[in-house]
Amino acid sequence: MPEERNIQYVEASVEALQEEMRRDSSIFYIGQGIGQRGGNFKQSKGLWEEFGDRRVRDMPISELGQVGMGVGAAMAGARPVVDIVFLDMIMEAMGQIVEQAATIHYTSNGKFKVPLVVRAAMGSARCTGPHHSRCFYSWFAHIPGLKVVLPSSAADVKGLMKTAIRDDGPVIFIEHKFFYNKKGPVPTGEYAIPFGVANVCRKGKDVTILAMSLMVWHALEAAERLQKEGISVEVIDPRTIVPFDEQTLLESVRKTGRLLIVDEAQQFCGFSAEAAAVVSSKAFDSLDAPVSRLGALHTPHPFNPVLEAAMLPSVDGIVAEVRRLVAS
Amino acid sequence: MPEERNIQYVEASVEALQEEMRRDSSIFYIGQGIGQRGGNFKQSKGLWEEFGDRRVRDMPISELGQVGMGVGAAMAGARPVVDIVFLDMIMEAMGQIVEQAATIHYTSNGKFKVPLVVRAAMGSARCTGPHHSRCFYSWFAHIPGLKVVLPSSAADVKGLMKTAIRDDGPVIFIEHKFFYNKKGPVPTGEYAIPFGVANVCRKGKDVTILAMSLMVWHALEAAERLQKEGISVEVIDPRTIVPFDEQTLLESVRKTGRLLIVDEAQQFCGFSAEAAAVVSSKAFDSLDAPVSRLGALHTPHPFNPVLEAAMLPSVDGIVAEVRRLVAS
Amino acid sequence: MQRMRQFELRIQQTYRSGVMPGFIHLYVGEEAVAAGVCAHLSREDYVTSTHRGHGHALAKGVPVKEAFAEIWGKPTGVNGGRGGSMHIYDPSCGFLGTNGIVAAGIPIASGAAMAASLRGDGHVAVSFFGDGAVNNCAFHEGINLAAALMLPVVFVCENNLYATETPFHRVTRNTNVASRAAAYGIPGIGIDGNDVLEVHRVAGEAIARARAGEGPTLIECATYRPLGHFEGDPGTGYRPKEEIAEWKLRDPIDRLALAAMQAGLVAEAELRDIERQVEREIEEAYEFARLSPEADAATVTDFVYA
Amino acid sequence: MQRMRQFELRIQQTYRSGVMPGFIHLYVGEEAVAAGVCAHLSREDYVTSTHRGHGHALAKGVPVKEAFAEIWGKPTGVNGGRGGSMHIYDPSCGFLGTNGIVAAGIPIASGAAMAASLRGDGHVAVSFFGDGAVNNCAFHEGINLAAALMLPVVFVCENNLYATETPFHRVTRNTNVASRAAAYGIPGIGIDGNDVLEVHRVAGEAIARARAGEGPTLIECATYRPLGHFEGDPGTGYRPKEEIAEWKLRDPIDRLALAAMQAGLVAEAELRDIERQVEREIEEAYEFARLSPEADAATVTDFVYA
Ligand SMILES: Cc1ncc(C[n+]2csc(CCOP(=O)(O)OP(=O)(O)O)c2C)c(N)n1
Ligand SMILES: Cc1ncc(C[n+]2csc(CCOP(=O)(O)OP(=O)(O)O)c2C)c(N)n1
Ligand SMILES: [Mg+2]
Ligand SMILES: [Mg+2]
Repeated sequence: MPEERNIQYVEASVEALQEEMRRDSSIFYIGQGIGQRGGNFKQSKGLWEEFGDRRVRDMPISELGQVGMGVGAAMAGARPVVDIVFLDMIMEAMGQIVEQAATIHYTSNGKFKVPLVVRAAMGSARCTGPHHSRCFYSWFAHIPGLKVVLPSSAADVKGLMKTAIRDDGPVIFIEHKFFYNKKGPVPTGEYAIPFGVANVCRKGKDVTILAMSLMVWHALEAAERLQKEGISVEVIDPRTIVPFDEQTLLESVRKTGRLLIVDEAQQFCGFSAEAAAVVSSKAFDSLDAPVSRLGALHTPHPFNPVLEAAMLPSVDGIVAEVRRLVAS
Repeated sequence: MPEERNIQYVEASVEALQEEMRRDSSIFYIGQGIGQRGGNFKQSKGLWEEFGDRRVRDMPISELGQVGMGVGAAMAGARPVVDIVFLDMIMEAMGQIVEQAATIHYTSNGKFKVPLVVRAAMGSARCTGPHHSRCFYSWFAHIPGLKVVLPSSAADVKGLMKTAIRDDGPVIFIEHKFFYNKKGPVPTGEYAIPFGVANVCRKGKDVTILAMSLMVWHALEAAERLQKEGISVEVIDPRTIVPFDEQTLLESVRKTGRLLIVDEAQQFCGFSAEAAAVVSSKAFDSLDAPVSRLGALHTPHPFNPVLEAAMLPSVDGIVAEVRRLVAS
Repeated sequence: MQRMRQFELRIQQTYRSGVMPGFIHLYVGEEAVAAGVCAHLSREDYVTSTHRGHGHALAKGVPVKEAFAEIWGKPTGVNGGRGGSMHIYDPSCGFLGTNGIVAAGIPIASGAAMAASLRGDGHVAVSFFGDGAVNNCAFHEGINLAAALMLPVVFVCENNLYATETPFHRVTRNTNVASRAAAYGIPGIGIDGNDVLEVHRVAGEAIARARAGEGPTLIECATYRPLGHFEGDPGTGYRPKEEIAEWKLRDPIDRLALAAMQAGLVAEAELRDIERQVEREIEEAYEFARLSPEADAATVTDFVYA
Repeated sequence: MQRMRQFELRIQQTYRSGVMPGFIHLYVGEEAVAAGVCAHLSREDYVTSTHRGHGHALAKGVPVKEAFAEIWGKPTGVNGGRGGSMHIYDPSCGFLGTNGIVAAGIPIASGAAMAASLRGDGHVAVSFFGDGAVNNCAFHEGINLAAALMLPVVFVCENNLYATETPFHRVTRNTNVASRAAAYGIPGIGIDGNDVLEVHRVAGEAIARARAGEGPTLIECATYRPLGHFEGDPGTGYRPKEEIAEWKLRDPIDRLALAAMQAGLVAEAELRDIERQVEREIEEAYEFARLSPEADAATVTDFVYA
């Protein structure tokens, strides 16, 4: 085992940026409040002090412009990291992300590369409400050309951020704002985590749970509780949904025969549908029960805490759904 | 049978707009080139002449502004129709569509309604290339609060457009640019087609094909060819994917035991995944073979016609896939 | 202004006690803008607002109790507590919403003005937004559209010099917002946003022009946010102490009170009376919100589709 | 200019013969802008372009043969025929693409300029766009950002009075594009875009300023599109015949030729020589494209992820 420290998720992300920026002077970082302020979530703390205004630059409230600049800079040989802070605001920049960043490598016949990282935080955290909580990562996954990263631990955020920055194509890097100040073990030395390799967070034999980001934690907590009832749950975190590690998931389901997908996003036309479709088709003969999905209710995020809790997948909800699945 | 005429798909759409605008003076229509020009695809022909500049107004290239105006006007008691012309350009307006149009009814606790129709044409037509061909309707379906219409015939476009305009919420109305000048029978009298009612376009017993928009035509052509081989295909067009008529599809699959979903969009995290997930789960015991999906390849739209043809689902491809499905 | 001020100080107090969910942005110190502008508007006129919108909501007529309860996330709130601070909507007074998305209200106001102009009913729309909105897409497209169509709308920029912690001059080379009106061929006027009388006069002219069909105006109100960006931000790390202190001296309520007393229009006792009256009103609103029941989880799926 | 002109007339002819897929927008009549600006650029400088971008591509150095083949969708095209007219990219000459999305190239140019400025290599970016882009989001944010960061970029508006069939004055109250530079605190200059010498002079100054670290400039070139918006649009339904006729008299190539001859700098025969030389070059490009093999369907999934 390599040496580890217990640090915050957000600190791990800053380490990744710092180490990469030291290594490669073509990397720069732009976003609202990521300069002197050190980031709304402290997600750039200390970077401005070290790298200065030229490489760590506060932006006006111009998400489209920021991403557009990222595309141009990437085409011109730099490696920009563009911070959107709240994922919701990326809506303003969808055209630049989809039509330009995602497409230019293909359309130019491989002549241009667009090594751009777009970073943002998603998810609900203490009633962030309808405009600051959305989790629409499936949108990016639907678009050819974008890689989509959903780290769920401090160690993963560091290792995956490094891979994102070194990737030669556009990467949508989505953290969960609820995590940022949570702590977790992070290796001391240099490491990067490859894309497309799922993490089997917990081994089990009765049911497989596929979960992303914050939902991994919920799933692990539910698995712990279910263990006491004698139900053995395997928890898989895909870490990146593009590329998607189908194999690890299929192997698990072939073993357990049952799959629950837990997704903080709405189910309809989302990643939970894709994973369910893939497993239902490719593990057709191994399934002992229909694949089950637990997503957010199909509503916007209500502000009221009671409604918000009712809208989102919960540990209780996961436990109940696994029980039902095992009984069926 | 009501009386019918054979008119163009695009003429049918104009009739719907014209009749509704005559009926209700709160309807207005804005978009680029939909005024005096009569629309890039003739999709507003004659409306400017009849209703004048105040109700049919050319816009600058400001998709975000157009949709934002639509939201405000709808909140203030009008019934705007906003034409984006090429669906691709709606990317510029995603924030207004998702955060405002789709969300305000919910967040205001039902106090505001946003009766807004956003109209656009999707799909490939003779090498329209990467920026003028996309079919990302699944994005809208993923977002709570938006209804999503994909008419596939001249009669449907008229009847569904009327329903869209009369709907009290935001509706994303997506035509296919390849159709616009195709002709089809359209009833003479007044009629509207309700949302959420699938159309069983062809009855069959061996395999069900679910297809949307242009793919309905491909599916029907394939079905015709397969009939000659003795394979009986049922073709279902959902017409609206939100609301989605699950029931009609499930009944069909319970009968045929086999389902192929044909989708002009990419499969990953799209509507084809949702439909496959729903059927795999709810018709678990009726399926004789895994649900099969045939979508666009996971690439941007290449301009070159050979590559473009290779990227999109074709009649040949459907025929081959149905054969495989029936044999399995 | 007293109502806005006391309302927000009570909200602040309640929030600090830890019972309120979410995050809130206070308008304290900028009240002269909302007060001076909204004085010209009827219930049928429209307003779009921002993340810092409590003041706009009250000035436009959202009932105090229901606003308090909304910010607290209570089911008795004007939107059942589903919206909270950044999502306050009230059709009964033409209030088209506070907004979590910077600048998003600008084209929405143009649209409301378009609806009014189509009906020809003489109503206008006003859009409030911060300096942070000025470099955003929606500012550009929303204003240009309103100008091109000569819509009855007034754009009111509350330039408080910062967007979160970012000074305006760091993110643009033209910090004169009023001058940007020229880009759209409409009048632009820069005024002292902490002088309610000046705001009232200039907004009155712009709104009258709009009602008369003479098109939009852009008004830049120079103002300041003496508190932090949101409750929890001390607001001091990125601004010189002197700057904050200086602006506190220009408090719009104190200034109006002083001017009115000096002009002999009002006695100090009368002002105290008003204050106390408002105090009671706010206290009632607080109690109303506090005593409201919790939301019913079963309603969570209501109103997704109209 | 001759190269651009003859190239496009040959493209037009080929397109009309029905063998070319897609749709194309011709730059005929506006060549002075690309020629005058790009004369100042090295292969290491950057250009972003538009849907009407053949001229920009050639002027920036995309090889004629590969450009012709690309527009024809041939695998020998500069992008293997995957892009076509609106998606021509060439890193070997800093050509960041024609673009199917109006105004999208503007912030991309700012970004390229940022990369250059970070390296401190003295290179600049130029963004070409139409009057139709001016009222769009990306114009506003892209230019403001470049100005705020003082980036080495020049924004060149080709104001040909129409966006598709919509006259510029119908969609804005300020048709003076150069004047909009003031909104961003940068210089704005309006010039005759059909006078290549004027374009050359003014662009030279702006590019020199950019290289010297003095920030961006906005240049508005008054020009005209004598042909239709796209091949197939006669271009006459929405414009007065006199307007078209008048602008044809101001053809940039004829004007330069006449001026050069009058100044005694060139003889008519020499001009004919150039024309014929270009004709041969274009004919070769045509033949090159025509004789290219068809694309291989198996390559369709190449280059999705880098
Ligand atoms: C489109 C968008 N981008 C970013 C944010 C995050 N954000 C919320 S408030 C704010 C600053 C707004 O500044 P300004 O408009 O000047 O208003 P002020 O807070 O000063 O009143 C930012 C960046 C947002 N809400 N919307
Ligand atoms: C964002 C966006 N909206 C709409 C279109 C459709 N469109 C293509 S070209 C064009 C007109 C462009 O006019 P202008 O910028 O003046 O360039 P010109 O054609 O006159 O050279 C429009 C509306 C588009 N390509 N992109
Ligand atoms: Mg501000
Ligand atoms: Mg033009």
